[in-house]
Amino acid sequence: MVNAKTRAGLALLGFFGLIAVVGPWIAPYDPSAMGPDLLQPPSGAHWFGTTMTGQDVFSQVLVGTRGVLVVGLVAGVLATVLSIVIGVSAGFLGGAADELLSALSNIFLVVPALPLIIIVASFLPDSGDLLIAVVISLTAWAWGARVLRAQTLSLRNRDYVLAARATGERTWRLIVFEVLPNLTAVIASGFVGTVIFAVLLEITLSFIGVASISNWNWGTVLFWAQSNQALSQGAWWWFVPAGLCIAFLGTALALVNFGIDEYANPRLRSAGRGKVGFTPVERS
Amino acid sequence: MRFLLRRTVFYLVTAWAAITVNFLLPRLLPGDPVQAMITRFQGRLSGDAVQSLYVLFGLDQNTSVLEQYLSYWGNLLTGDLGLSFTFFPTPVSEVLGQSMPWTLGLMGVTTVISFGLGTVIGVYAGWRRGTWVDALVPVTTFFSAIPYFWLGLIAIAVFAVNWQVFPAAGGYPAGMEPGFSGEFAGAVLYHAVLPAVTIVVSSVAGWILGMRNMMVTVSAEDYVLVAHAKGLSQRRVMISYAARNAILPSVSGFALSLGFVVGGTLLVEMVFSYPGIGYVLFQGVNAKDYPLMQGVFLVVTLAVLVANLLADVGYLLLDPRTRREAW
Amino acid sequence: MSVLEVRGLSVDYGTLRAVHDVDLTLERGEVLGLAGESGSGKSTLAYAMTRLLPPPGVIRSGTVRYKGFDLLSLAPEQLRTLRWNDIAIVFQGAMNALNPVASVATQLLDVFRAHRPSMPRAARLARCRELLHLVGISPDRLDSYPHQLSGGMRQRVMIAMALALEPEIVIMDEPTTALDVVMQRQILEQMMELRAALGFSVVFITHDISLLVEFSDRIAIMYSGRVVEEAPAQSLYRAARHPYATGLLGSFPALRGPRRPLRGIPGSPPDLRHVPSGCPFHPRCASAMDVCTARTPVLAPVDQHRSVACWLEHENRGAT
Amino acid sequence: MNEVVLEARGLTKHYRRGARAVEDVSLVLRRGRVTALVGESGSGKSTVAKLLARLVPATSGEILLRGEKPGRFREYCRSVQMIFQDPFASLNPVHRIRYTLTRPLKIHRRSETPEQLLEAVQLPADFLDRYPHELSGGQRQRVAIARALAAQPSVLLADEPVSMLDVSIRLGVLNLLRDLKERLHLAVLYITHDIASARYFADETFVMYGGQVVEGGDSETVTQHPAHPYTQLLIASAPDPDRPATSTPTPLGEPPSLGSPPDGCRFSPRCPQATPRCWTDAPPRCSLGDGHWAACWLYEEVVA
Amino acid sequence: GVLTVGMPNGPMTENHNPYLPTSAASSLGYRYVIYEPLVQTNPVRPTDKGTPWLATAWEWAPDYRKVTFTPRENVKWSDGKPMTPADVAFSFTLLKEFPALDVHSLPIDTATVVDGKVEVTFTRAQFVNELKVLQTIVVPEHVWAAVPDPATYVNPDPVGTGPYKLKTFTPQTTTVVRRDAYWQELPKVPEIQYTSYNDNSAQTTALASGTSQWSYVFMPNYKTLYVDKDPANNKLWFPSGLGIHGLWINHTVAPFDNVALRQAMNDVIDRDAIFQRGEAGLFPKLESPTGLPRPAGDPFLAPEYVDAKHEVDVPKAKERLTAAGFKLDGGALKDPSGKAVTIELTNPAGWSDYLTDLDIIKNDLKQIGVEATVRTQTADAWTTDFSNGKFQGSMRWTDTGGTPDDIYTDVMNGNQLRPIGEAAGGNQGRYNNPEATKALEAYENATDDATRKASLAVLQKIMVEQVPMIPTSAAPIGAEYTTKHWTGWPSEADPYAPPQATLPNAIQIVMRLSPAS
Ligand SMILES: Nc1ncnc2c1ncn2[C@@H]1O[C@H](COP(=O)(O)OP(=O)(O)OP(=O)(O)O)[C@@H](O)[C@H]1O
Ligand SMILES: Nc1ncnc2c1ncn2[C@@H]1O[C@H](COP(=O)(O)OP(=O)(O)OP(=O)(O)O)[C@@H](O)[C@H]1O
Ligand SMILES: [Mg+2]
Ligand SMILES: [Mg+2]
Repeated sequence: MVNAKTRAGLALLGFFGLIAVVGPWIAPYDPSAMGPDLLQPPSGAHWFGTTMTGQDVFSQVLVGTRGVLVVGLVAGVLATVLSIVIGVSAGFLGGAADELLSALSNIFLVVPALPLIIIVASFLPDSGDLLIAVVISLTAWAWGARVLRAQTLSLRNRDYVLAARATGERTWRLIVFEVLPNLTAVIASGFVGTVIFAVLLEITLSFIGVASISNWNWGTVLFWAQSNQALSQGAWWWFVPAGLCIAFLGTALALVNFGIDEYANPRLRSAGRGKVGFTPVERS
Repeated sequence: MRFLLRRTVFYLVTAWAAITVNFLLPRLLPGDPVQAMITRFQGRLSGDAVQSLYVLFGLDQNTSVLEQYLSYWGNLLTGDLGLSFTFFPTPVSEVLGQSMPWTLGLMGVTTVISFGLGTVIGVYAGWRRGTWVDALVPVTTFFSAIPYFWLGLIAIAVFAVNWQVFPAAGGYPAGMEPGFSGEFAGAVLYHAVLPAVTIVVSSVAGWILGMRNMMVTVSAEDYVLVAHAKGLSQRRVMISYAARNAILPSVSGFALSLGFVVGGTLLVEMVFSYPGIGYVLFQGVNAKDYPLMQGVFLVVTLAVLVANLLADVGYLLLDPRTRREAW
Repeated sequence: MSVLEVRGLSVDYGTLRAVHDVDLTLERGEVLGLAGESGSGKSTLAYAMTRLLPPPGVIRSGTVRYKGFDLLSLAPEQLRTLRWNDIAIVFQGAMNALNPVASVATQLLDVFRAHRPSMPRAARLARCRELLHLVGISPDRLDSYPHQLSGGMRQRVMIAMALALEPEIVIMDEPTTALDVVMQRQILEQMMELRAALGFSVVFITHDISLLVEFSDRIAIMYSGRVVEEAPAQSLYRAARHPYATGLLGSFPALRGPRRPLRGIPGSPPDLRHVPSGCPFHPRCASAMDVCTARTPVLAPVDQHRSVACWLEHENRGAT
Repeated sequence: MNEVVLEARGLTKHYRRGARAVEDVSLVLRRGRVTALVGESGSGKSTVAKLLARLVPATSGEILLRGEKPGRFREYCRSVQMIFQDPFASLNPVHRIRYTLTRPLKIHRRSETPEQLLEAVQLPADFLDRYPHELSGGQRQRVAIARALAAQPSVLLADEPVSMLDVSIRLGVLNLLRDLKERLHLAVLYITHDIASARYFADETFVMYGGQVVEGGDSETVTQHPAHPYTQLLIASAPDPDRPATSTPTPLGEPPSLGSPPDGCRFSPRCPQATPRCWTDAPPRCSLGDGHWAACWLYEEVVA
Repeated sequence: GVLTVGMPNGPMTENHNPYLPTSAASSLGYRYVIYEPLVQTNPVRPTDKGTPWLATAWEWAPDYRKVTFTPRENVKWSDGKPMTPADVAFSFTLLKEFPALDVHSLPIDTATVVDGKVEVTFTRAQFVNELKVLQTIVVPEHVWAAVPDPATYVNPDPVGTGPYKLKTFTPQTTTVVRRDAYWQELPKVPEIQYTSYNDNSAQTTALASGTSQWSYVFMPNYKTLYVDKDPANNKLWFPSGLGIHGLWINHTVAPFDNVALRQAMNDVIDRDAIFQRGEAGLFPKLESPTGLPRPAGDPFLAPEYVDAKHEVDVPKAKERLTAAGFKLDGGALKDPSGKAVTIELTNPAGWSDYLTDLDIIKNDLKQIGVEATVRTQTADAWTTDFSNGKFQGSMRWTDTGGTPDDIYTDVMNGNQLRPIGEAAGGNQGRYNNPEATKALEAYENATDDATRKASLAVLQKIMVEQVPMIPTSAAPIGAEYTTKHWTGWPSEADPYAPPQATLPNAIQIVMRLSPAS
C-alpha cells in the first residue's frame, strides 16, 4: 500500500521524532556548557566537534531537534487550522463572506512577513518557541486558505454536498463532514508544506537574529556558527550537521507528502508504472 | 468585462486595506527611529545625538496617527513616498529606484528560469512516471528543503573562497561604475551566477513537484487518451494535450511569485551582499524607517496585487472555459 | 470478409479479470452491437483491442488481427500510424474527450498533421469544414472551444473527427448516453448514412437494447467479462438463446403496442472479484443444471449465424 | 386518496449567467401517484427537481406543501426527498454507506436501522461497511434511493434514477419504486429520458422543452397520442426495435439557447408546423380532455 | 595604487552631507578626507594636546565657556576659493541654527570673527566636551549659506579643504581621488575606494582575501579568519577610548538594590573570559575597578586606584554576601528575606558577542548561587525596555568621550533619572545617588584642576564601592589593516591616532601612509 518513498520518509521522520523525545537524555554533554576544547574538529569525544566556546555541537543538534519539531508541528497545525477555517468558509459560504475572507487572506498574503514577525515578537514578553510558531503560522496560512477556497468552490456544488443538504444536514456539518474530508489530500500536503516552511522560517529567523536564541534548536546552532563565521574559520563541523539535518527533515516530510498524494488520489494510486496510450501486453 | 471590473474593485479594496495595514505596521513596532539608530550604532554614536536626530527626522513635532495617515495618503496620491530615515534625506523613491533594478534583474530572471526549468522537468517526470526522471524528484526536494542561507554560504565557501571561481559578494566589482557597457554587463552576469544558481537550485523543486502531479492527473483524462487514439506523436500529446492543461494551476502560482519578486529576498542579498531591495527593507525595519518600510510594502503590495490581477487575466487567456464568464 | 478478428482476448486490472477469453469478428461494413450488464467489460474490450486501455489494465492473452497485422504485437510507432487512420474511436463521454483548451479546428487539424503531413494547409482546412458540414454543424464553429458547444454538438465533432481519415473501423462507446432521444437519433442516423456512403465498420456499445436492435447488424451480449451470445440483431431480438440474453430482452418496456409484462432477471450481477464457479450466470439462471456450477461453457456456434456460450445449447448440440 | 402533496405554481429559475433554465412551471404531485417528467437534455428537468427540493432558490413562483407555504428547511426535507441524477456524484466518496444511511435517520429521528433501509432496496447488510467506489452503479443508485427513503418522505423526487443501468437492473429499481408508491402512498416525480419506462411506471407524464412544460396528461395518452409537435418528435425518435423500416424525418437544428430564447413558442424554430404566430406569441395551455393538455397554438380551436 | 576601505554597512545612497550620520559620507568615513576638523585630537590619548589642523592655535577661557581659534591661512577649498575665518565662524553658526546637524548638541551661543580669529561662546562649560568642540569640521560658507535646509541637503558636489575630492559614487562603492593642491604636503595615496558590504561576514571575507585593505569589523576569531591568511601583513590594533561595556543592573529591582549583592556579582564575573571568548579578544580588557579603560584613563585615575586590578574572587564574594544577610543554601542564594535570588539577563537576539558574554556571566553567577536566565528580545523591544527600566540585567555600552564624564554620567547621573516606564536617555539602571550627581556637576563646571580631581575621585569611589554598573570590557576604537600595499599605520607602538577610517583622524593616517616597497 504505502510505497517505498513514503516508507523512507516515515522512517526518517520517526528517527527525528525519536531524537526529539530522547535527545536531551542521550546528549553526551550539556549543550550550553562551555568545555575546555575550543573549536575542535569531530572526534570520539565530540562527534560533531566543538564550538568556539567549547560547547559540544552533537549535543546541541540532539537537544535542538525538539524545538525544531515543536515549532514546525505547532506552526503547521495552527496555520492549517486557520487556512481551513478561513479558506473553506470563504469557499463554502460564498457571497459577501467570501469577498471579505478572500480580501483578508489576500492582505495577509501581501503583508510582508518579516516586519510582522518582528512586531508580534516585540509585543510579547518571551519570544520562545511557541510564540515563534504562532507568529509563523500567522504569516503562513494565507496561501493555504487560497488553495482551499478554490478547492471548496469546486466541491460545494458537488451533488453529494447538495444531497447531504437535502437530507437536512446543518451547514457546519456540511462543511466539516462532507467537504472537509474530501480536501484531505490538499490539507495534508498543505500541512506538510507549512511544516517545512515553518522549520525553514524558524531557522532563518534564528539565523538573522530575529527569533529567540535562548533555546537550542538547529537554527540557533547555525546562528552561532554563522556569527562566529564557522565556515571561514574552517569549522565546517559546526555549520554542516544542523543544515543537513534540516534538509533531511524537509526531505522526509516531502517524501511523506508523496505518499499522502498517492493515498488520497486514487488515480495516482492505481496508475502504477503503466504508460497511458499503449496498454502493455504481458502474456503469462 | 464585468468580471474584470469586479475583480478590479476587489483588488482596489484589498489594496486600500493592505496599504493601511502597511501604514500601521511600522507604527506598531516598539521604539522609534532615533532610539533604533542609537542602538544600531552601539555606542559609536553618542547619546547626545538623540536631540539632533529627533529634529532631523522631524519627529519633534507631535502629530496624531490620524493626521499622519491622512497626509500619508495625500503624499501617496501625489507620488511622494517621503524621505528615508536610514538614508536621510534621500527620498524613498530614490532608494527604491536604486535597488529595484537589481532585485528585478536577479529575482525576475531566476524566477522565470526556475519556473521554466521546473515546468519542463515536471512535465517530463509526470509523463514518464516511474522512470529515472521521476526518481529525480525526491532529490530536488532535498535541495528545496535546505535552508537557503546554508546553501548560499556553502556555495560561497566552496566556489568563492576555496576555488575562487566566482566572486563572493556584490552585484559588480567594487571599483566599477555602472553603465551600459559590455564590460559592465559581463561583470554583472559574472557576479550573478552564484546567487542565481543557488536560487534556482533551491526553488526549482516546487515547480517540478506541482507540474509533475498535475501531469499525472491530466494524463489520465479522456482527452489525452483520445489524443493517443488519434495516433498523434508522443511529443504532441505530451505538450499540446497533457502539459497544456496541466500547466494551468502553475500559472497563477507563477504570476504570484513574479509579484513577490519585487520584495526581493533578504537572504540572497544578505549572503551575497547583493544590492537588492530585500536588504534595504531589512535595514529599514531595523531602523524603524517608517517611510522606507511603507515604500517597500507599497511597492510589494501593488506588485502582488497586479500580479494577482494578471494571473486572473492570464487564466482567462489560457483557459477558454473561463472566457465566457469574463466577456 | 472480416476486418477485425479478436481471438482469445483476456484483460486484467491487477488481479481482476475484466475480459475473459473473448472471440469476436467484425465484418467489413457491418455494425456490431455490444450490450450487456454494466461492468461486464464492454468498454474494456473495446479499448483493449486498440491498446488504449489506461493503467492498470494489462492484456494477458489473445490476438487482435487487423488486415493481417496483430495489433497486440505492433511496435508503438507502427501502432501510432495505424490508429485513427484505420481504427477510430468515439469515446463514451464526449464532454471529456475534447481537449478543453484547444479549438475544434486545432483538434481536427492535429489528425491531419499526424497522418497526412504532405497535405497542404488549405486542403486540410477545407476538409475540416466539409467534415463539420457532414455531421450537421455549421463550419464557422471551427473556431469554437469545446465548452462553447452543447453535448450533442461535441459528440458530433467527435464523430466528424473519427471520420476525418475515412477509417476502416469506428468504435463507438455509448456515444449517446445522457442525450435525449431526439439528439440520439439525429446522431445515429447520420452515422449510419455515412457508413452507407463510406463503407466502414462500426462497433457500437450501448445499454439500450432497443437502440441496438434498431441500428446494428449483429449483436454480441456480454456477461461478466465473456461474450455469452452473438447473433444477427433481428434474430437475437426475436429469439435469444442464452438465458441472460433472454432476460435482457424481457426487461425493457416497449413504447408502442400493448403493454407487456416485464420479467427482469432475478438476483444481482456477480462481483468480478468473486466470480461464481462454472458459468458465471448460473446463480441467476432459471434453467441452471449441475454442469453449470462446475464447468464454464465456451462460446460456440449453434447455427450458421449464431454462437452461444451455454450448456443448454451445447447439450442440444451434443445430442444431435 | 390522491390528495395533492406538493404543488408548484409558476416556478421560474434564471441562473446568474442568464440561462433561463425554468420558465413558469406549474406541477402537482399527488399521494400514491408517479408523475413522469420527460424532455430534451438541458430543458430544465433537474432544475425543476432541485427547485422542488428547495436546494436552489427560485427566481419566482411558489411551492406549496399540503396546500401550505413550507416552513423551515429541515421540516420540509422530512417530507420531500430527492434522488440525484448521478449516483457516482451524489454519494460522498469518503464516507461508508453506513454513515450515509445513518445520518438521515438521526436527523429525522427515525427508529429504523440502516440495515432495514438496505433491505428495502434489496441490498445485503454487509454493504454498510463498504465505500461507494466499491459499489456498482446500480448498487449506488439503490443506496441513494435508500437514503432518500430514510426520512420517510411523502414526496420522492427521482431524477433519472436508472439512467446508468443496464435494462435488467433498471427494471429492479423501477419495480422497487412502484412498490413503495403502492405500499407507502408515496408521491413520486420520475424524471427520465426513457419514455418507454415513463409509459410503464408513471401515472401522468409531463413533457418539458426549453424550460417550459409543453404537454401533460395521463402517461398512456401522452405516449400513445402525443399532441405537442415536440412530444410527437420525441416519441417518434425513441428507439424501437419494432420500428418500421421507414425512418421518421427528424429536423436538424439546434436546441434553443436558454440565454436568449425565442419570443414566442420556444419550439417554433424547429417546429415543422410553425405558423407566424408561433414566432411572436407564447402559446396558451390548451386542454384536450381527460386532463390531457398541450401548450401549442395548434389546439387553440379545440379550446375555443 | 589604490587604498581600499571597507565597511559592513549595506548599500548606500548618494549623500555626501558630512553632518548627517545617515549619509554615505559618514557611514563609510570619506567625509573626513574631504572635510577637515579644526584640531585633530586623539581619543586613545585624550589628554594629549591636539594637533593643529585647520586651526593653528586655540585657547579656552578658564571657565570653558569660550574658545578662540586661529584659523590656518593658506588653505584653499577644492573649488579654488580660499578658506577664511568667516568660514570657520559660519560652521559654528550653522550648527547653532540647525540643531539637526549638531550631533553633539553643543550649546553654542555665538561665533564671531575677531581680528582674523574666531571666538565661539557657549552657554555652558565645555570642559568635558572639549574634544568634540575642537573636532568641529569647517565647511565653505559660499556653498552652505545658499543651502535652504542643510539638514536635507545631499551635498552632491562636496567642496572641502581635505586632500581628496569625490570621483564616483555607486551604492556599493564610493571613490575619492587626490586633489592637485593641499595646504600641506599631499598624501601618497592617489585614490581611496570605500566599499560597503552587507554584513560582517562578507566584510571579513573581503579583508581575508585582501579585497579590503582597511576596515573596522568585529570578527569572532581574528587569528584564523584574518591574521593567518597573511601573517606578515594582516594586522589589527584595537585600542580603547574612554568608553566601556558592562552589565547594567536595574536598581529598582530587589535585591539588586543591595550593594553587597552587586559587589559580589562584580567579584565573580570573569572579565578575562569575556575578553577572550565573548569579545574575541577585540574589546580591550578592562582591569581597573573604576571602570576606566587604560591607558586612555590613566591620567584620570585617583591615586588609590592607580594600581587596583579587578580579580575574580569567589570566596570574598561569598563572605560579603553572608555578611549582608544572604544565605547560600544548597547552591542557591537566598536574600535576607529568604527569597531565592534570580536574575533575568536580556539582550537583542542576534548580538552574538553580548549573548556570549551573558552566557559567561550566567555561569559565573552560578558560583554564588544566583540563578541567571538569558532571554533574547528583538532589538527594538530591548531598546524600549532598557530605556524604560523594564529589565533586570543587560549588557550595554556607555558613551565615549574625552573625559571619564561620559562614562560616569551615563551610569549614575541623577538628573537623567526617570520613573519606570518612562524612557531615560542615560542612567537607565535608575541608580539614585545625589552624591554622584553633585560630583558630576562639580566636575563638568569646575574651573580648576583640583576641583576636577576631587570630584573624579568621588565618582571613582562610588563606582568601585557601590557598583552602579558592572564594567566588563573597554570600548574599542580598533581596525584591521594590511601592510601589504601601504605602511605607516598607527599601532600600539606608534599610537598617533585611533586606527578607524571613519573618524576625523583618518586623514592623519592617510597622510602617513606610504607604499610598501
Ligand atoms: N481501473 C480499474 N481498476 C479495477 N477494475 C476496473 C477498472 N476499470 C474497470 N474495472 C472493472 O472492470 C470491469 C469492466 O469495466 P468496463 O468499464 O469495461 O465495463 P462496461 O461493460 O463498459 O460497463 P458500463 O456499461 O458501466 O460502461 C468492471 O467490473 C469494472 O469494475
Ligand atoms: N448551476 C447552474 N448555473 C448555470 N446554469 C445552469 C446551472 N445548472 C443548470 N444550468 C443550465 O440550466 C439548464 C437546465 O439544466 P438541467 O440540468 O435542469 O437540465 P435537464 O433537463 O436536467 O438536462 P439533462 O436531461 O441533461 O439532465 C441547462 O441549460 C443548464 O446549462
Ligand atoms: Mg463502459
Ligand atoms: Mg438532469
